[in-house]
Amino acid sequence: MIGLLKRDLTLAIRAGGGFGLSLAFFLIFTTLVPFGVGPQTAILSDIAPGILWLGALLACLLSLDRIFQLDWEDGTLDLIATSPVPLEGLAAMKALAHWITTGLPLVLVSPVLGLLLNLPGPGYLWLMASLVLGTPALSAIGAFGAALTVGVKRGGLLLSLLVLPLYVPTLIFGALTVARGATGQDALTPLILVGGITLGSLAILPFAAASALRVNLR
Amino acid sequence: MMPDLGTYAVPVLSSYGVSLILLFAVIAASIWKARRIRARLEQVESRRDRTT
Amino acid sequence: MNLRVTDLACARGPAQILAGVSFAVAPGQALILRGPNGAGKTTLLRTLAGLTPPLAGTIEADPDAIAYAAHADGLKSQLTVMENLLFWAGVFGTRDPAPAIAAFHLTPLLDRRAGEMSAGQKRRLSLARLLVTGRPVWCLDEPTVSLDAENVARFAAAVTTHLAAGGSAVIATHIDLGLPDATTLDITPFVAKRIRTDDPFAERMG
Amino acid sequence: MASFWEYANPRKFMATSAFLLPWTAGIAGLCLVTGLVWGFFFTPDDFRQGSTVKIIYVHVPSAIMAVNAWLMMLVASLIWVIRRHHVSALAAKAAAPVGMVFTVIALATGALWGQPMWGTWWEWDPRLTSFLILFLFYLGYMALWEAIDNPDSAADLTAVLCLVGSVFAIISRYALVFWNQGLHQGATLSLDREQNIANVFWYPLVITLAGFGFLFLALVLYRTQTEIRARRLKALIAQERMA
Repeated sequence: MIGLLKRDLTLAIRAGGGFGLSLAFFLIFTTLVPFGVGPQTAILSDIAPGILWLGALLACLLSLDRIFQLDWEDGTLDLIATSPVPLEGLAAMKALAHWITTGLPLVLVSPVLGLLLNLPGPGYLWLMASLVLGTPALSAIGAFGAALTVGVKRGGLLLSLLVLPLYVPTLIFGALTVARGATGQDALTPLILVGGITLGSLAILPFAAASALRVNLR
Repeated sequence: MMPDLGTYAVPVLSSYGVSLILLFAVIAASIWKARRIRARLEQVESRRDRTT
Repeated sequence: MNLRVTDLACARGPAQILAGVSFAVAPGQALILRGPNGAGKTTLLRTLAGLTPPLAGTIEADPDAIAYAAHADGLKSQLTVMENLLFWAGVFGTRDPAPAIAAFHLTPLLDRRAGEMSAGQKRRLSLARLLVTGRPVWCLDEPTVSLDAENVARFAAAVTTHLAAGGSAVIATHIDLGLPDATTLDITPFVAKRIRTDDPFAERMG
Repeated sequence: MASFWEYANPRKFMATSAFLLPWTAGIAGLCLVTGLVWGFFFTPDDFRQGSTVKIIYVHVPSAIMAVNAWLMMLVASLIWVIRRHHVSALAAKAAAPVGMVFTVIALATGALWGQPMWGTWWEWDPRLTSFLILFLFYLGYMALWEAIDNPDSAADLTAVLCLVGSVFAIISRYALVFWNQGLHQGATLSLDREQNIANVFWYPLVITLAGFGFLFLALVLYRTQTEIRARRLKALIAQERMA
């Protein structure tokens, strides 16, 4: 199972763009926001928590369809399904690899983008904390969606349609954590709820994803 | 004997209008699809009866 | 007995493809599946591998006995030959890839990335994967596609070694591999294409 | 007494539903006409909301049925996953568009009602927003059915989506309540007045509610028949291709 993770990470580095694309998207998205809403720093710092979370969420979404698609196309998925590795473990490892290549870099650059949007001082810690706790849920939910649509040709759009409604609670609690943290209110409660969603997703969704994969491999 | 809806005539009437239109739309769509599928199935079934 | 199949019916999607398939493969024995294109060889092998549940009948084999090799190579073009082999060795519990490398003459290619290799070279690598699985029953779907005569001989030698060690193989192929103790099974008599028997919509309704 | 599960057989279901359909459709029509006419023509205006209170007779029943339709799909999906009854999966498929239309009616009438009452077409109130998300769930569910060719695989995958989606829908509901509390209190919705609603408004509301319920039942029976025929058609065409 560690082998699966190592292979996915190697592939992400070798294929190029594994780490880079999502980060670049996050940067561009955040840069475009002031062009849309105007350069007033007061407005920007008001909406910064939501924008940063939304940008991270969309950046995550971009790379979801690659989670299982490549292994499906070249036959690796068939072979892994007949190997001793359980598909539940595969789904969990795939979600983890997706998080390391997408979620983790987003967490690390988010403070810089927070500066661009004039995020108020106390918000930075909450921003990183909420993203660290929340992005694993985004990857786990995304892996589930990718497992559902792996057999669908050009399933990217369908994948977004299925996954985005499932992202609602994570987005709400995540952005709320940052918004409250930035204005000095109690941010711990939504942060704990973000963590709860992540734990729940990690506990349940690998099983759902594995059952979807089995159906698709039949 | 239209009731006097007062200043709110537009929202009330359009609410009923929208609801009825949508309900009839889903009923009509169901009937249309049912007819289409039924006709095609009968066609295939009769083709099957002839060959067997 | 490494593998015994009794009265097996296989399906692909909503259709039954084969019915009444029975055979047994003893240790040291190879079974060659023959049949025209589209007869259902791939479906049978996928059922044996446990990917597709059987419609009826039984497959008696150790659950971890079967190594499956499909049409697709299942290789990652960004990884080198060695990395690909080590990955599969890790997945199946660490085994030494050296015999696999020797059997398919992969030593000169070890540092090449799979994406830079020819179709035949990729096929050799994907067949070498079978040796690192360490599983006794090989289920192979057209294993010699895009191999030249020399490498077909290497493959036949690898299968012979595997059989001599008590392994067995079920191979769908059109060419003569010259294997000892190989029985041939023509699946044409088992072809039974119809709506699957467990489909409740098969009977006519009002 | 025959076992309930006998109705999971397509032929048995076709016979039973053919018997039930005219009755449910008839009761639905009767209740809808009575309730809506009563509600529209013969109820007084509310002292505070004026004649807009009449919107309640389409808004509340469609909203309740929008949620119930999803619950019915959840139960049907569970039956399919556990007992593998094909009709159950097709019933879930048949219910989705009906549930989606109810959701759209609830949203549209809510906006039309909200405009004169709150001065805005749309309010990011938890209840309204959850219906918007419910609408998105319906869309995704139907799109997944359409996207997958093999009917049994489609049934399995949509059932898994329905189960996971239900869990997330419930979490979303609580998340939304939490979310909007933080922004502003209030924006209390009409539904909360149900407890102290006067009898003159209550009776026609109950009748329209029954009407919407029976309409849903009739439509699901009817559409499930269609789905069964479509499934049979698909099987036959596949067989002709194989021959």
